[in-house]
Order: sequence, then structure tokens, then C-alpha cells
Amino acid sequence: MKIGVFICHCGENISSTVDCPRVAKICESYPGVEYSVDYKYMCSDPGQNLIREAIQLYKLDAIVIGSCSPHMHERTFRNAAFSAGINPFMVEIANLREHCSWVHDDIESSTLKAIELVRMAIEKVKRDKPLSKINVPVTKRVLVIGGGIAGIQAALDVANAGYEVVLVEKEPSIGGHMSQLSETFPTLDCSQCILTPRMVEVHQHPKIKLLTYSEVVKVEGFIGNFKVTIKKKARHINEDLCSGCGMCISKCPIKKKAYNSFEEDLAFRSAVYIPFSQAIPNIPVIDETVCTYFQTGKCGMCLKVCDRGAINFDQKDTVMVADIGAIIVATGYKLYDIERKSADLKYKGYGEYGYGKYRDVIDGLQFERIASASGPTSGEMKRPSDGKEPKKIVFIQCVGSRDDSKGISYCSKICCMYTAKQAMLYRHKVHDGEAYVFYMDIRAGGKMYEEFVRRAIEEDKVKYIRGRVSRIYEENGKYIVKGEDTIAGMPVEIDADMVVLATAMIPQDNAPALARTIGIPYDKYGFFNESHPKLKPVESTTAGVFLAGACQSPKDIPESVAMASAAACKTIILLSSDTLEREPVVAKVNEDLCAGCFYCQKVCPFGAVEVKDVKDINGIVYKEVAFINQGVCQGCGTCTATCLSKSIELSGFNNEEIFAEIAAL
Amino acid sequence: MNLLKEVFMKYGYFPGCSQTGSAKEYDISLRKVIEKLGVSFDEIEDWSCCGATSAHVTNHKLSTALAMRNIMLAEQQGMENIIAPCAACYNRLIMSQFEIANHSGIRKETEELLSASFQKDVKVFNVLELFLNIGIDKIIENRKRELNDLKVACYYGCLLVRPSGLTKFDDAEQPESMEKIAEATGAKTIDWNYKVECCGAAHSIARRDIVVDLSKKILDDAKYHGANVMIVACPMCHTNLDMRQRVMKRTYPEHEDFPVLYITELIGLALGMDEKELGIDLHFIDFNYKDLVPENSGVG
Amino acid sequence: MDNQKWEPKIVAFVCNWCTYTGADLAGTSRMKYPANTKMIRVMCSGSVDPVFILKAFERGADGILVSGCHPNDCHYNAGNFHARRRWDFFHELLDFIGIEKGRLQFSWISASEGKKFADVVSKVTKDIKAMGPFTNYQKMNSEFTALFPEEANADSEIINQIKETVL
Amino acid sequence: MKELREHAKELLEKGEVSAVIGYSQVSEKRTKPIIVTDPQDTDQLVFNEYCLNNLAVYLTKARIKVSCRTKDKTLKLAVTAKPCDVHSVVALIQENQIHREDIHIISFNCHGVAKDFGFEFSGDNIASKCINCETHKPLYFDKIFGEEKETPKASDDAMERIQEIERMSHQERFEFFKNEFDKCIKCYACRAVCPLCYCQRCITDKTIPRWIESSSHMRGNFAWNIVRAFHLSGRCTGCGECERACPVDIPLSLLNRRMAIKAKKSFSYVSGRSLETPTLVGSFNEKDNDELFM
Repeated sequence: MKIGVFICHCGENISSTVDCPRVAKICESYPGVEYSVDYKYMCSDPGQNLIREAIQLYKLDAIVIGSCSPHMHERTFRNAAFSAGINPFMVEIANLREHCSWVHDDIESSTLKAIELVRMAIEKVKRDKPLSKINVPVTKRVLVIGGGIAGIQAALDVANAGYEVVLVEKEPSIGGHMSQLSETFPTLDCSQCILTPRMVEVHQHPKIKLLTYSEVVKVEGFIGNFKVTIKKKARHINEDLCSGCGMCISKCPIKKKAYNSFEEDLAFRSAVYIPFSQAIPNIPVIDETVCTYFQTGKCGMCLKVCDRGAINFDQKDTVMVADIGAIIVATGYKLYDIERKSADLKYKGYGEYGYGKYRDVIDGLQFERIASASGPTSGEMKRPSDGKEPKKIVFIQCVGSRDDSKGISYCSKICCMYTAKQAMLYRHKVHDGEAYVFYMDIRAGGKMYEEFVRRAIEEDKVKYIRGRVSRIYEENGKYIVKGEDTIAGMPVEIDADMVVLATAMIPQDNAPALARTIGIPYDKYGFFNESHPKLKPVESTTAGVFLAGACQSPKDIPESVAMASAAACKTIILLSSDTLEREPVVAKVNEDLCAGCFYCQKVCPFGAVEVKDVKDINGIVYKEVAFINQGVCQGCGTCTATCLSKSIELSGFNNEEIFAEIAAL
Repeated sequence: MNLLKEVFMKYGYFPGCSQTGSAKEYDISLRKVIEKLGVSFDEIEDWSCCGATSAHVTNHKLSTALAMRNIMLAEQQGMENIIAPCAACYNRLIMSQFEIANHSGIRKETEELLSASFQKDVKVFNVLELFLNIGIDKIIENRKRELNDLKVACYYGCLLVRPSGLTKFDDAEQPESMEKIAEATGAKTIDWNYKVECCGAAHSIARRDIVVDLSKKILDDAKYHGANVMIVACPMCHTNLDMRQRVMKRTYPEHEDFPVLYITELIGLALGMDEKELGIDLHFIDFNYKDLVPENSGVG
Repeated sequence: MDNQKWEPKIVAFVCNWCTYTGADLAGTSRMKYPANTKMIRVMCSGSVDPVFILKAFERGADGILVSGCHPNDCHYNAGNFHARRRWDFFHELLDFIGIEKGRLQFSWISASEGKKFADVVSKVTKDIKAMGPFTNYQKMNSEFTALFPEEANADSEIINQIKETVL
Repeated sequence: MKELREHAKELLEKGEVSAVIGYSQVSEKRTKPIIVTDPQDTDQLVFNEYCLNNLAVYLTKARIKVSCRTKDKTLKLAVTAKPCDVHSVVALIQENQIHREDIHIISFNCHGVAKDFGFEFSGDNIASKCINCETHKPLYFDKIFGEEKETPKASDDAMERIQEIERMSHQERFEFFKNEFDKCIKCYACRAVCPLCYCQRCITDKTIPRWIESSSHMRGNFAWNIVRAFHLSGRCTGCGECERACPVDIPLSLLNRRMAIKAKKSFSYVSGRSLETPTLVGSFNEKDNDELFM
């Protein structure tokens, strides 16, 4: 085997602390090295030409480049090698820049280290085998999980590009949190007015299959070829027959047993209900936990009044399996549980604020419902306890956010803006009312955002107090808000009629479980992790799975929409070709030696290991061995280390290569 | 095995100055209650000031060294746990441990001052943690009478649950552990607003007016929410809330006496001991459980 | 051995996605750390076989670092969880047999933790320096080389000539 | 004994099993494994305190397995197994080497076995694994014989040795094991008797690349013994056959047992006890101990 060694100076980035000519000179003497040279910029056109010419002139079989990290230019050099006629996987990179010249000062020791790094690469390349890329077919259908604004936007974009979309939403209607909002910052346009047309478009789009009241329960397969199992929960209404007349709802005798979660528990709903009047699809759901029929076997009022016979008490959950090429996850957020006392000890509640104890201490979404024209008060400012108009209202920002001692460390990003908006809305509705805001900092980065906050302060006379609130308690029908004004350096007490807590945004409760189902990583809070914080913000680290909206981190509407469109675009790029090319770093089993213990199957994170029967000439199965599906294998190599008899090898990183690297130390 | 070890875990006892003087009854009741619950402790021999009050506002080095001296003694006397009933002592001890653990400079300096090195991780507990460790069930098991005529306001004060990064046993703003312990005696606890507010602490000497105002607010809120007794776990709080009620009457003539007990005294009553035995008669404001029992109930 | 001149030889097995990238970041940020550690890139911390550790000791390593992505952050979802269990056992076995725990160290370093990478490598180097050369193993190594010079040096050469037929 | 023989005979005559793997008496205090395929030979079968071998090791042998298979169906294989040997059978089932429905387990109420052939069975000469044994009744079986008897009391010397080693310094431990491993002649008897060493090609026989040096030197001995112990950690059921088979008396059980203690302490796992529990190797818990990692 003839090996060529190419040592790059990277201008002065490498050569300032590594004596490149000396490295190249020493490598000449290594067994197998035919040609060794150093050059100022190996990645430049002349540098690549130098490599190509050397390959042809010296008839090289493999090359080693001593340069920057393989994450930078591995592809460049592999292409150069390929164009000169050698297999691109016969190229190894010794990382002389990030791992050597940049991190060490002493020329002697870093030169010695560089020599060792190159020697390791030489020993590895000697054992490299030519590999070829793997082609896998692509299913041209996209799964979007979550029917909030991000999911809606992504689904519409993909469908408008001509690809089929399956949109799964766990609630009975799409719309998400955006449908609950009253007006939106910084324009104060009505949230539902801009959202509803989108919802209708989704419903009517011929390429979108909408599955509401459904959940993803299993994801198998890999990029281009996922198999997704979706559970459709029983609505107890036949969707094909229901006309959405609402007769069942108006006649349902259960009126005050269940809180309306769309109204953030500020109102009741009947046992058969639609979440809100613009719901898509406009088909009710029967809540088994409160329905008299399900509880006692009697009633059946809805059955009697439905002239289309759409009520079906016997309906069961159904399960369907869909072939999917790519997945967009857009599961959104929920609010931090402020009064949390038991269930999840991860977050301590804010008992000192009296949420849950005092009915007029509410969270941001509850205020949205009160301010919303379609809400329980028809948009009139009435406080929940007695329906009186609050004359003095206090907003508290950062409840749960930016609080290492009992909340979460991150900033929820949208609260500064929505608090300003809510204070403004209050002032617009209650002209003689006073609005106070306790804040830590005002974070209003965004187009027209700072101006919006200034408007709240200057035009609408919202009083901003910089400081934290220590306690809220009731005294003579007023809520005493005790806090500190850190600018005045004084404690303050405000006797408010109503308090609104701008609670933190946290991931949905089932986010970690869903992440495990799909096979994507998540951070310590439960937000899904992007592949690269700057350059791959919408890709998850799992190929073929993309992220959109607040499930990745707190976001406002425009950001969620932008991210959804970006994820859709990435998905469309993926589906635009018929097959996918994959790196050939995959594991292979030596069937003769496999003992069939299937520990590899147990450890494989991707379910790539299958059972294969080995038969004798009489057709009798004499052993079962592991077989690795090349299309599914992602090449982590966990199986190779687990295999006791060492019958699995990972192409490109096989044990022989690694032993040789160790030996070259 | 471990569970047993927890229950019969031996504690080193760091009384601190108050326990030998103004809070003598806290010391008496603590010792009696602990003995009744089958837990024993040894007083740290040759213990000294914890470094609170004057030391920690004037000389940081001294206050850390004083606190660590006591921990060092405990370590040398083979104690793995210390119980510090005074909230200020507790605070000094855990703060010093924190500084020693996180600043090698302070550690070195203190070790040099004391000519010793800290090897083991001695754990410091306040009385709330102590009773949680012993187990609330243990109180219920040994209960001789149910104090169900008491409506208790649990007052934590400022130091017992703070700083929140170090006192991880309870929420710093809305603590609930004292309520749990109090309810084990059969008493009712009330929901009120001033349980972690400041009582004025050491201003008791120099600015009595501040203390009177602050303490009055605390007592009034407890009364307003229906309490008939307040319990505390800090000698300083007790001084301000109990002793200062006399001065309070001078400023606020309408003020009515309101009994303030140590948590250990409350438990002692539940375990069947009487007021005199527990030292409750040493308080400035009289308290007698029988007075609170409706006459016809016949319990007492 | 002259302790003044002795510099420990340390091998790090690092995963391609987190720690290797984290090391790249340490480089891009020009953080400085000792040059004793040579890295071997593997795809996942889950693919590091304990025999690699023994091989490295046999090749004269004084200390070894294995590093991968943080739990729940694995590019392959679960490779590091399997690795964690494996190393828990292997580490305890080596300790029982008489190899000090500091000789083989582990860390989770994400792609964004360049600083942590530099710190960990510095710490491992410091620890190994304090422990001194791994004479226990190196005595065996030199005996072996004296007894079987061809086998000791030839590993790589022989491998070149023979191709494994079964694979 | 009579019932055992009759049961075996019946199984073979009815054609339910292709063979019965059992013990036959060689001399007063010595037995040997026997594979009975002819019903007539069943009267050689015995069970007593000298049935030391762990017969589970034969279940994975290809030649025996092949004898069970015909084109149409797979015959069962009967194995006589002490309750502790059943642990090995369980482990083999979990590792997919045999299927539960393909084997017929004949087990016994056990009160211990002698430490080796030729020793009178008593408290002094009881096998080390029997001292703290908790399974005197098999956890899984198809047929059970024998009456329950008291196990002789004995002190757990092996445990004391482990503790003694743990009190040593690292240097002393290294020397101790070096001396022990130095004796190894690489006969691989430990591997041959181990029911869980069923690989068709052992890692030590893999030459390209060479995983474990096979030259007659300490370094390879060291690697082999570490790898053997590691490959069995979390899997070894503690039958102790490796140590009994070792011709140079390397205390292999020390390592195995130390790792079993680790498995129990850190993961509450004991190998071969339950078919329902996932195997320790090949599973993980997100809450596994993370202290090892910086």
C-alpha cells in the first residue's frame, strides 16, 4: 500500500506552533509512506491540486492529511481524493489545528504531538477499507406532531409543496395556545382572527390528513422510512356523520361538573363539548369521566337529540400505522405550575403568591381568556371571584423564570412582551384603573417590541416597578402585594384587586416521553435539542426529525412560524430526491461467528438488529444469528463493544483500525 | 439497616449561648422531648460561641473560625451530626461549612488558625430537620394527648429556612415543615401571611421601636387568621415575640397577650409533659393548655 | 525513571459528536491544556470496548480518559447509557485487581463545553502526573518486549500482510 | 433416585426428549456427567451431594443441540440441574441460547454439594457457593425430586478473602493478582466449563486483530483474566465451576463474586434469577449512578 502524507500549515494557524516541515520529513521514513509534503493551505485549490497530482504521480492508495478538524474539511479532502481516483474512505485526517497547534504553546511538544497524531492516522489508513455510500428510498409523506401555530404552518408549507402531510394533535381541536390568546403584541391584532383562516385551510387541504384527539405512540425506522403508530382516542362521536350542529352540547344535562380547559378553568363545560366555537374540526367529544351515561349507564340525552345518529358510546380507541419519510415535532409548551404542591417535585411552587388559594390571583393565559372577546367574560374586565371590575391590577413578571432557587434558570422570553400587552389591554378597558408591573429586566428585543413597551409605559401609564414580590396575601378584600422597588431602594405594598402572574413557559409534561418515543435528545428541562445551536437550529440530532416552535425553547408567534417554515423547507429538501445517500459507517455481523446472544439487539438504540435463521443443507435451522439492517443502522458501534465474541465490526471505525491507532501511540 | 441507623443516629448537641440563658426553657424542653422520643445526644465538650451577631459583622475570619472550631470539636469527639437549636447558630455553622467547602483559601486559613484539618462531612441540623429525621410518626406514636384545641401559627423567621441554596429541607418562601410537625401533636395549624417575615432580630437591644412594630404585625396577623398560640424554633424570635409584648403594650395599649411557645414545648405537651416541666412558666406571657380547653370537654 | 523529565502518556477515547467537537471548540477558543493527551475518535462512547483500555495500557499509557455526550444528549440516544453501565463494572473490576481508579477516568463533555474539555484534560494530566508512571503495567510491557520482540513490534506489520478471510 | 430414573425413562420412551443430561456415579464420592439417549441406560442416573458439575454447559453444545432437531420438529432436551444450575439455565434462556419450551428441567431440593470429588460432604467440606445459598428449591423446573434437608453450617471464607483483598493497597492487590495470574497456563478449562462461555469463537481466539496476547507471558494472562471476569460481570450466576476446573488453582470466583456483589449493590440485580427481569448487560436506567463521570 502506498500512502501519501500532506501536512497543512493553515497559514500560520498550525505552523506557528508545529514545525510542519519536520513533521512531513519524519513521516517520509514511516513504512508504507510513499510521499510526504507540507503546504501552506491544503484546502485551497492549489493545495487540493497538489494532493490530486501526488495521488496520480505516486499511484497512492490512501492519503493522510494533517490539518484542521475533520468536522471542517474531511468532506473537502475526500472529494479531492475521489476526483483523483481513490476511494473517499481511504482518507484520514490528523487534527493538527484544533487539537494541537491552537491548544499548545510549546513548539517542541506540539510538534512531537503532531507527529504522533499523524502516525496514528497513518496506521489507521493502512487498515481502512474502501467503502461505498448506502442508498435508501424515501417515503414522500410527512408527519407533523402538534397542531398549534407551528404545526399548522409547517403542515401547510409542506402540503403546498405537494407532499402528503399527517397532522397529529392530542386535543380535540387544532389551534393550540394561539387560539386562546386575546390580542397579539406588538400590533394588537386579534389572535383568532389571524389564526382561524389557517386552521380552516389545514382542514380543507387535500394533501393534509388531520388526526385530532390522537397521539403518536410508536416511531420505528429511520430517515426516509419511518413507521409511525398513531392512537386515535375515542370521541364517542362518529366523525363522518356529525354535522357539528351542537344540539348534543346544548341538551347535555351535565353543565357544571367539568372545567373548561380552553378557558383555563375559568368556566365550565358540558360532558359533550367542543373546546371553543371556532374549533377545527367542529366535532364534539364526550368526556367519559363526567358523562352520566358512562358513569351510571343512564341518560343518553345526546343520543336522543342527535338526528344524524352520530353518537356512539361504544366507540373504542383505534390504532393506525403510517409510513412516513420525515417528522416535524411541534408540540409547544405549557405554563409552569405555580401552586404545585405534590406531583412533580422538580419545580417548587410559589405558595407565597397564593395562586390557587385566591381566585383573583391568575396566570397569564387566564388573563388572556378574560381579555378575549370570546372568553368567559366576553372580553369585559371582570375578576373571577366576584365579577367586579378590578381598579388596581398588579402584573408580576418572571414567576418561575430566571429563578435558580425555586424555578428554572432560563428566561421565558415572551413574558415581558405579553405583560406589557396585557397591562395595555387592561388600561384600554378600564380607563380609571391602575396597572403595576413588577419586573427584573425588560427584555424587548424584536421588531417594534421596545417601542411597544415604551408605549405601555408612556401612553398607557402602566407603572413599572423594578423588583421582586415576596408575598401576596388577602386583607380586607384586597390583595396586598409586598415587594421591593430596587430603584427607589424601598419596600412597596400595593393593595390590588387582581394579580396576574407571568408564569414561565416549560415543555409539555409528556415531552421527554415523546422524545424517547421518537428517539431525539432533550435538555434537562425537557426541551428538544437542536442538532447545532447556530447552524442547525431546526434539525434534531436524529436524521429526518425536525423541530418547530416552543418545544425547542420558549418562543413567540413570529419565531415559531419562522421556525416552522424552516423545518418545512428542510423536510421538502429531504423529500425532493427519491433516494437518500448515507455514510457507510454501519455495523456488520460475521454470521459464522455470531453466537446469537442478541445483546446487540438489546443495546441497539435504533432497532437495527434483526434475527436471522441459519439453516443447514437440509433446511433445518441450526442457529439464530444477528443481522444488521444497513438502512436502519446509524453507526454508533455500541453493539460492537457489547458483542462478547467480537463478531460485529463497524465499517470505518473497525477494531483493527482502532487497535492500530492505539499501537501507534 | 440504614433506616434503623437513621432512627438511632446519635447527635452531637451544640446548645449555643441562648440555650444557657434567655432560652433556658428551649434547652430544657428539647432535652426532655428528645429523650422521650428515644434519641440521645451528647453535648459537644468545650463548645464556644458560634460566631454570630458581633463576630460575623465585624470579623469574617473570626466568625468562620469560631463556627468551624465547634464543628472540629464535634468531629474530634466522633460525632457525625450536630443539632443546633438556635437558628443563628445553625446559620453560622452551615454557612461556614459552605465557605470552607467552596473556598480553598478560607479553608486553609481556618485550618491554620485552628491547627486542625477538617476530614469528615459533619452534618448540621436544626430542630425542624431533627424532628423530620426522627420521623413525625414517632411523635404520633408517643403522643399522650391530642392538642386539638390549639390553633397554631408556625413562625419560621428569617434564618431557619434561609439561605435557600443551603437549607434545602424546605421552601424558603413558603415553608411547610413546621406545620407538618405541629400537626403531629394533634394541633390545628393556620394558614397565615407572616411566617417568614422579619421580627427585628438583634435590633431588640438597640432599636426596640423597630422590633415592637415588626413583632406586633406578626402577632396581629396570626390572631387575625384565628391562631391562639404561636410556635417558634429560634431563641431570638422568641425573645422578640414573647418578652417584647410588654413594651408593645406601652406603644399599643390595645394589644392583648398572645402566647408564644417553642416547637419543642408544643411537642412536649403532646407527649404528656406539663407546662412547668417544660419550662413554659418561664415565659413572659402565660400559657396553660387547660385554659384553652372548653370547660365541658373534660379533657386536659 | 527521571521524574523531572517524565511526561505521562495519556489516551483519550472520545465520541465524534460531543467530546471531539467540544475539543474542537477548545481549539477554536484557543484554550490551553497539556499536550500529553492523544485522542482517538470513535463514533460513540458506547462503542469503546474495555479491551481498548487494556491495549492502551499494554502500549504504555499511564492514564486513559473516556468521554462522550451527556446523558440524554447522545447522538445515538442511548449509547452513553450503555457505556455508563459498562464502565461502572469495568472500573470497579480494575480497582479490585489493583489498578488505581485515577488511571482510567470518565467524563461527559458536550459539543459546547470547550472549557470543560480543557479543564478535564488538564485535571487528568495533573492526576496522572501525581500518580507517576504506571510502572506496574510498564514492567510487564518491558518484560514482554524482551521476551517476544517480534510479537511486540510486529502487530502492525503482521496485520498488514494477513487479511482476515472471514470478514 | 428411583423416581428420577423412572421419570427419565418415561421421557425417553415416550419420545418427549431426545436425551437426558445427568450424572452417573463413578466411585463413592465422585460422579461424572452422562448423556442418556437409550431408556435402558437411565438406571445409571444418580443425584447426590457429589453431583458437582453444572450440566447447563452441555445445553449449548452444538452437537447435542443438533441431535434434537429434525426437519419437522425440535425435540426437547432434559437436563438434571441443581437449583443453582437452574440459574445458569435461566441466563442461557435470557441470552437466547436455548428456549424454555425446548428444555425439560429436572431439578432437586438441594442442601449443598461437596467442595470437590473425594471429600466427605460436611460443613467443613461444603462448596463455597452453598454456604450462603438462598435457592435450595429451584426457581424454575418441570419436575422436582428429593426431600428438603438442612444445609450444613460453614463460614464464608471466600467473602472474607474478598474483604481481605479490599483492605490491601492497590500495589498489594496488583501483586496478589499478578502472582495468581502468573500461574495461568491458558488451558481455558475455565472457559470450557462455564455455561455462559458459549461463544463459538472466543475473543481470545480472535487474531486479526489480536485481542488478547496468547504468548506464555503475564501480560496476556492478565488481559485474559480481566476480560474473562468482565465478560461475566452481571452475567455470572456463581456456579464456581471455573475455579474448580482450574488446574493451577487461580481463585477465579473471587473476581466473579466481587462483580456479582457490584451488580447486586448498584443495580439490585442477581443473574439468572428471573426470566422476566431484563438482563443487566444490554439494559440501562437513566438514573444509573453517574458519579464516575466528570
